[in-house]
Amino acid sequence: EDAAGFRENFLSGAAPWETVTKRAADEGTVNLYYWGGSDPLNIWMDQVVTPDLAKLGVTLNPVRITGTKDAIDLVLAEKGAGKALGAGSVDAIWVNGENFATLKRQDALFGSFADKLPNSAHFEWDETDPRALLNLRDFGLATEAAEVPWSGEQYVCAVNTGRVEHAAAPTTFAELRTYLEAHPGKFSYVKPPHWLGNTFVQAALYAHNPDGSGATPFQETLESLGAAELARLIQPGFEYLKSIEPLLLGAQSGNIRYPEDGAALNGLFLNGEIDFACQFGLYAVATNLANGTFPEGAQSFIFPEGNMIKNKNYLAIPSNAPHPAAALVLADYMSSVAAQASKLQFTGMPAGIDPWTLTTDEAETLSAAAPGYIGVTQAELDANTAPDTNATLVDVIEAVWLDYIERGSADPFDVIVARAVSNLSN
Amino acid sequence: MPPKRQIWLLMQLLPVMLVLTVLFGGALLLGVAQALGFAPWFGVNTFPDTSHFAALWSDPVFWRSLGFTLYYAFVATGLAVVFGVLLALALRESFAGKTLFKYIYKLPLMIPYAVGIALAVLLLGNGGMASRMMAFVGVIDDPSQFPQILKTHAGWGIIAVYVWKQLPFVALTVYAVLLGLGRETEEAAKVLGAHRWQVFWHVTLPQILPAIVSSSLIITAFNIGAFEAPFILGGGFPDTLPVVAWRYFNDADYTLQLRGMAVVVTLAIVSGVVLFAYLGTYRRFERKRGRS
Amino acid sequence: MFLRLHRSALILVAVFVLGPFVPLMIQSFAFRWGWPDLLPSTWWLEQREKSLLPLAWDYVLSPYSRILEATLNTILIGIVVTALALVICLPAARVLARETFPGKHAFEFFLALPLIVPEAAIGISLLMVFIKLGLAGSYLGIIIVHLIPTIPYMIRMLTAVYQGLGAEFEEQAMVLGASRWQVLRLVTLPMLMPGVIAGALFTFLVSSNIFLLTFFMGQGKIITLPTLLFSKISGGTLDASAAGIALVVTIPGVLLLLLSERFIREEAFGKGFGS
Amino acid sequence: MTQVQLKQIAKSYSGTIALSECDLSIQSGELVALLGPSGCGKTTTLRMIAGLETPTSGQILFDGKEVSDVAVQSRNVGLVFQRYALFPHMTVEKNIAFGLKVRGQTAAQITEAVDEMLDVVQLRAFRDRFPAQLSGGQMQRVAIARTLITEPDVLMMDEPLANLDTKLRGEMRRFIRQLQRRLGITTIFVTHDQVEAMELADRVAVMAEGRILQFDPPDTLYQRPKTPAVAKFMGATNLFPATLKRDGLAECALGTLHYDPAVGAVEGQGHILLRAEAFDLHLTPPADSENTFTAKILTREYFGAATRYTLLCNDVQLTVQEHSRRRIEEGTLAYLTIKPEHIWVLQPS
Amino acid sequence: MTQVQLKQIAKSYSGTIALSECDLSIQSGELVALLGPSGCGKTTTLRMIAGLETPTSGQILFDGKEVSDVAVQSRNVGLVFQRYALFPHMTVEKNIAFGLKVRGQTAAQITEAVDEMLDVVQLRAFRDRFPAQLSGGQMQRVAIARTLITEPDVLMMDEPLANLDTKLRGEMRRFIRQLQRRLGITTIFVTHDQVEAMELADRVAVMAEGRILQFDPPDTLYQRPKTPAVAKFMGATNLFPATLKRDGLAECALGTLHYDPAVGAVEGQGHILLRAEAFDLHLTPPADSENTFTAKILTREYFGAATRYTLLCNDVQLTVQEHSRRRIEEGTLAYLTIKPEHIWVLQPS
Ligand SMILES: Nc1ncnc2c1ncn2[C@@H]1O[C@H](COP(=O)(O)OP(=O)(O)OP(=O)(O)O)[C@@H](O)[C@H]1O
Ligand SMILES: Nc1ncnc2c1ncn2[C@@H]1O[C@H](COP(=O)(O)OP(=O)(O)OP(=O)(O)O)[C@@H](O)[C@H]1O
Ligand SMILES: NCCCCNCCCN
Ligand SMILES: [Mg+2]
Ligand SMILES: [Mg+2]
Repeated sequence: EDAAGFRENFLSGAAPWETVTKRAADEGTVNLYYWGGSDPLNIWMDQVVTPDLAKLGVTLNPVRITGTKDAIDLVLAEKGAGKALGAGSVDAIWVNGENFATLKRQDALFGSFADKLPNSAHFEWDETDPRALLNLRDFGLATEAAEVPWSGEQYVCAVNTGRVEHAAAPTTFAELRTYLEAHPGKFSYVKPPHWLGNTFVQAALYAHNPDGSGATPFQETLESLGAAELARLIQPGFEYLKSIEPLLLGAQSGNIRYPEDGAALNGLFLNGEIDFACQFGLYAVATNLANGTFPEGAQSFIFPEGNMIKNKNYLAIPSNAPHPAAALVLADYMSSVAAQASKLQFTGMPAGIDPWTLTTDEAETLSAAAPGYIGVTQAELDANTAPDTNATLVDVIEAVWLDYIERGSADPFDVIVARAVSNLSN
Repeated sequence: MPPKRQIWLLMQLLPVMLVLTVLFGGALLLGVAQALGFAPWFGVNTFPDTSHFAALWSDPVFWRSLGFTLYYAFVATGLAVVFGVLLALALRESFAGKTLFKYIYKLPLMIPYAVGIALAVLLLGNGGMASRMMAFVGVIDDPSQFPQILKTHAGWGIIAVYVWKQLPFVALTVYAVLLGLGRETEEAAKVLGAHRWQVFWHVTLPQILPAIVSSSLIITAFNIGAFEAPFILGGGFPDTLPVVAWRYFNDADYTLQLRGMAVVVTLAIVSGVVLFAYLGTYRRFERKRGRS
Repeated sequence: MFLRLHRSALILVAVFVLGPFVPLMIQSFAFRWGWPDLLPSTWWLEQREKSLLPLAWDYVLSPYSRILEATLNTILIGIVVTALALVICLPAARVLARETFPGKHAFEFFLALPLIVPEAAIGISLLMVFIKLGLAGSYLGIIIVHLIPTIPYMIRMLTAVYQGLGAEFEEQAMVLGASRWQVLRLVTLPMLMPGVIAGALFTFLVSSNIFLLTFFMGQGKIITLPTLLFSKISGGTLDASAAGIALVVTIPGVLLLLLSERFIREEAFGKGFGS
Repeated sequence: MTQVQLKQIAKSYSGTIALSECDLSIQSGELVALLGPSGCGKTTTLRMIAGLETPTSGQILFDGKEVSDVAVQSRNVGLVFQRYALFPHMTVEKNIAFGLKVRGQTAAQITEAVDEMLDVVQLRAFRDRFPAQLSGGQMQRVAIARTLITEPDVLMMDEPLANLDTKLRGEMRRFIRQLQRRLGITTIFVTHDQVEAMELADRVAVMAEGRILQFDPPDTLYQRPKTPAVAKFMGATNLFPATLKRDGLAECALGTLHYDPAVGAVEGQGHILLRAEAFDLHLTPPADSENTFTAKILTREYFGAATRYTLLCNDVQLTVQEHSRRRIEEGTLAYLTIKPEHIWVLQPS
Repeated sequence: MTQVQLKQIAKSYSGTIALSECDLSIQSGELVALLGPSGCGKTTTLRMIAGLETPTSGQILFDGKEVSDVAVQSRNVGLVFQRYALFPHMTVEKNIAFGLKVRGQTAAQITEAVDEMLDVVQLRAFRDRFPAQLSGGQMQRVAIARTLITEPDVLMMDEPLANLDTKLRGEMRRFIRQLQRRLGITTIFVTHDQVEAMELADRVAVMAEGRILQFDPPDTLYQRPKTPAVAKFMGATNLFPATLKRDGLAECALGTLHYDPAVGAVEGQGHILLRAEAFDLHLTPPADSENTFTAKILTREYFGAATRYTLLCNDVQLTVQEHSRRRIEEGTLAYLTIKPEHIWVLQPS
């Protein structure tokens, strides 16, 4: 059976799962491309995923890339070269938002497989249930089951209680500015377009939404929202970001420093160069204390109140995957309770599956694996979550940040936004 | 030359010619073509399209980036040359522990830049060893009070890494030439009544000048094109051109790929122009000196 | 007075070169080492048993660090690149050293050009074509692109070596009755050997130091010591395992240094790059 | 043991003429020197005979057979280079064995031949040394041994002694001379040192600017040069233009001289050659007044064995050399005599 | 025009002794040669006088004044290096001008002096050439001119002629001799060529293994060497151990010889030196039978001006040299005579 026929059969629901596992064993290998910047995750891949998949007859080939876009480039270049399903080199990619959007726009996805996996029952697919949101939409873009959520995440900030009391940590953006006015230079955020930086910016935009409607309008696509409306919505947030720039790390000596990535941020936090570190990582404090990258006094705190962005990470299968069946087996494995629990234990990355779809035992297993919260409670977190921004807006917001904040463009704000929108659309 | 001999000569040159023409020449052509809008692999083919260059060159930030790129390259080269030559001169003397020293000074030459960068991070960062020493002796009590060396546009961190890595190269090259020269001409100058600096200026320096020029040419070229050090240790926006190119290539916006290509091609042109100007000046100087 | 100044200057150079390795070594044994501590507040060994994941040197020496893979890749690529460059450059160096022909200067100039054009320009230009050809992310692809920056070095060293050799030894062997092949095997190659070794070590050094080209062509699939270390420190901070990796990355350089001191006469560099 | 003939051999290097139509016929077993100033084409001649260079025109014959189609490797010639070109990576033994090894001889054969050759050149004790560990004279001997072991038909040496110091040069000259006599190999060597050529060679070819000026035994060349150019190159000092008369009278700046008409009775404008050592110096007027001149001693140069005086005689400077048994001070007035049979006349050209 | 004195000068390089306690006193305006085999310390001596090397012990005096505290630059000496050490990046003119330039002379002064010097060394036409474009003799002359222009008090030359060919060497010798005479500069030159030393120097210091064996005028050294070592180094061939008697009789392997007791009347086991050119060769028995020996001619070597014969006489090999006015074939029986006053005896040591 050729690859195209297999895909046809599987997506139409005609092929039973046994044919998939059988074909996967024949294919033998699965090439998983993922951001290799996290040692715990890499170790988990090698120590847990590889042997587990081997039991299923599939050899995991983990390709650790420094930027997800490398894999997207590869898929698109191969697709452009006429390599179809079965002939490319990427079987699965860890994607979020923008990159998924690119694959979708270029019609480079395998198809709606996620809801047809045996473990798809671990996800809430009911559109009417608001809790299904992160399974159905990735950065606001409909997933159409072309990717499977394999990890959850939440943006959380940590305070170094060795330097600042937990109670003194700001909970709103206004408090943050007040704090910085008293302690100039003791904060910074990761430089957009890194996703950690983008998320901080998004949270600020939600908080300064002139309509007071928080994240809601940011769920719409760029098309439906329009550039002018977007400009109106985000201007106050950007004004705020601009206003704190002179208070950020290094600004006093004329060199404002935005760390390049999470590791850099952690380094600054450990050395007391900054008092707060904001990044994805529900259990980041526990994990980072356990590996020595956070100072001993690190604790999570609620910031920004009501706008702590929560999202999921996904595995996508490209349309020219060389081993489509093996990719499906991998996706199904990643959706299992065992895999999610061990990942949580190794890496502190929250589960991608939805606990309420599980049996009590299974749910128990998951929560037992979690490293635990330090400084915050589950209830506090639940009360302050916000969804991600629509992927089509993220690119614009990124570009606006680069233009307005980094380059310090003097153009009127709506011109900046319009320019960003037009650059992206051609 | 008999034709048989010509063919034999050609056959021996062919492998090198082939590799460099196809790979290197091909890469250059391809780079220019892409910067001019030829990129069918992402569905772009607007060749010939000068808009990418136009957009780049009309942006004042680009020129600042270029300025930083050249600034780091030149300052680092200058320092490496000055200290490298001094080291080479010192190496001619005999001193206790010279054998060991000759191993030590060459170490940076042998290891990747990234190691040098790692060392700079740990030593020179605001949270680094130097800063801690200052805190230890009580000069500062917060990392932010440490004079910023890394992550600034003054670029002392980048320059330090370049110099650390390239000083040995210059020293080794010049020292090797000095070894070949021997001391006789310098002794002759001394006997003729020349004083220390006259000996250096009129006799030693002119003879090591070719080595200085060729080694500084190589390191300047490297510094202009280097990526890791300015990426990790640089002051951020505006970045050096290789970093700018890198950012463009990693942007989700595919049109920026071609802009990145324009950056890279511009970089090659600048590097070529700068180095040819340097070489040309040197040649003219040599010729002038030869004539007068 | 001058002598003492001279001495302290040399000590300064040694400190400048070696000094920074001290914090690197300490960091590699640290668990937590924050400002302003002069020594880690917690050492790796104190936490070793408590951690689920390997820490510091446990990590570096574990398969997860991929350091062995990167080392083997670096060496393998370096050796193949060096061998190829040698084979390609030997005949050309002979011609350049011994013969005059029209356009020789232009040709020599062309050979030096890759020294002037930034790596990024070459790497990025070729990337898409290599992806198309299926060479990206393959050893072959990396080896091919490594030839570009290494050939200029190799050819310069070898030309200098040939120039030093002179034609009379080969002629003498011919007069004594040796065939072309015997001349090459018994006289030319053995006599070139010191220079060939020097050129080879230097080429290997250049290849094993290349970051950008390897990074682009490696596509994350093939890692070498420079790319591995880069990904560890690209954020501008170093944890214990990154420090350990940086130290391990230094080891081949030290070995190369010992080798080169043994096999390369310093004059060889002067011949290759002194003019 | 081969006769070597060059017929109308010419060679030019992309325009510059290195050799123009030379004829040279060397007897089997003869020791011939090519003597001439730098750049006159000596090396080029040897290299063509060896086959390392192809003549632009003309023929080279070994024992009457043309060799232009015979490759270097097959000509069975030996060529010792000026700077020896010993293989620096081989021991003395290996160097000497090289020619036999590439001929595929067995190890036993080679060892035997090498042992013998080491005895010939008296280097038995040095067999395991490398060239860098030898003195100039020893290197020289290795170079010769390495060539001789292949039993070449023609042995050529390019300025074999140029790099040795005076003392060693003398020793090596004697060594080469003896060896060649003993083995009788046709030998051609290049030198620009007239003393060396005369001391060693059976016949000397004096070359200049790509031409062979004269090819004769040393004493003929020295005592009876055909042209003033050869005379000068052979170190002649007292050479004067002269009007020659058939009866043995020559008129030159010095005055009228009697020469032996049997030696060369010609008539016309020629040259007269008075060798410095042919004069006798007297402090008192000699009895026989034929060919006697009074002269004043201008300078005196002491060489150990000989003393050379420069004298002024009838406004002409003369050089006279005699054994250093006495010392005549500068400024002394002396009487010079020369016997007619010691005078050589050069034909009008 | 300076008197140079070395007092108990010694030099060792980290253990190896290059020179051991040498005394040497050179007169103002004298031309002195340091003669000796390779490694005997000649260069070391010059370098110490120049100030390029510091003596391990002893004193160097110029005109009676100690110079150990005077820097190289201020000693006002000239040193011509063996390999010239011309500045390769400067033209002939610039090379010659260098010494004046570093002394801060004006361009006009320099040009004038250089022009003059170019005439002295006859290199006017070559002023704009670089050293690489010159022949050996021309380089040599530039090196000398460059040194002379600074008008050094002491001129030193390290094997100035070693790299030149025979002909050029002769020319350069005469050139140096004339120049030194004309300028009268105290001059010391190094050579390992005995002929060169004798031809050029007023006095020669024969050195061996870091010591000065004898310091005398050339003819004294040649004819009256103090030790067998000096005799051998000066090219003596017929040197025999002999029992000397006070009455002028010497017994050696050759037989009994009469020597002039006035020359050196001693008693005991010494040596007897019979110079090759001191013998007379007769083909018929000579009238006077004092110091006459019969001998057989073994070999004959022809040098042009002279012919050298090796003879066997009472089982002893003798070398005899005479002017090439005749040719005696090998194998001939001949009669040798030597006059008592031509015999030198070396004192028992
Ligand atoms: N390969 C060459 N290319 C061009 N010209 C050459 C070459 N070899 C020799 N010549 C020229 O040919 C002429 C004769 O050269 P050759 O080497 O035979 O001289 P030579 O008599 O051996 O001189 P020397 O005593 O200096 O060795 C010279 O003018 C020389 O410049
Ligand atoms: N820089 C040095 N270090 C160690 N030994 C040296 C040094 N210079 C000279 N010597 C030794 O000192 C001794 C005398 O050397 P010097 O150069 O004076 O000899 P030389 O008479 O000039 O010999 P040559 O005729 O070979 O030039 C030699 O044994 C030499 O090896
Ligand atoms: N651009 C998408 C790359 C995905 C990597 N995300 C890492 C998140 C770690 N919590
Ligand atoms: Mg020659
Ligand atoms: Mg010497």
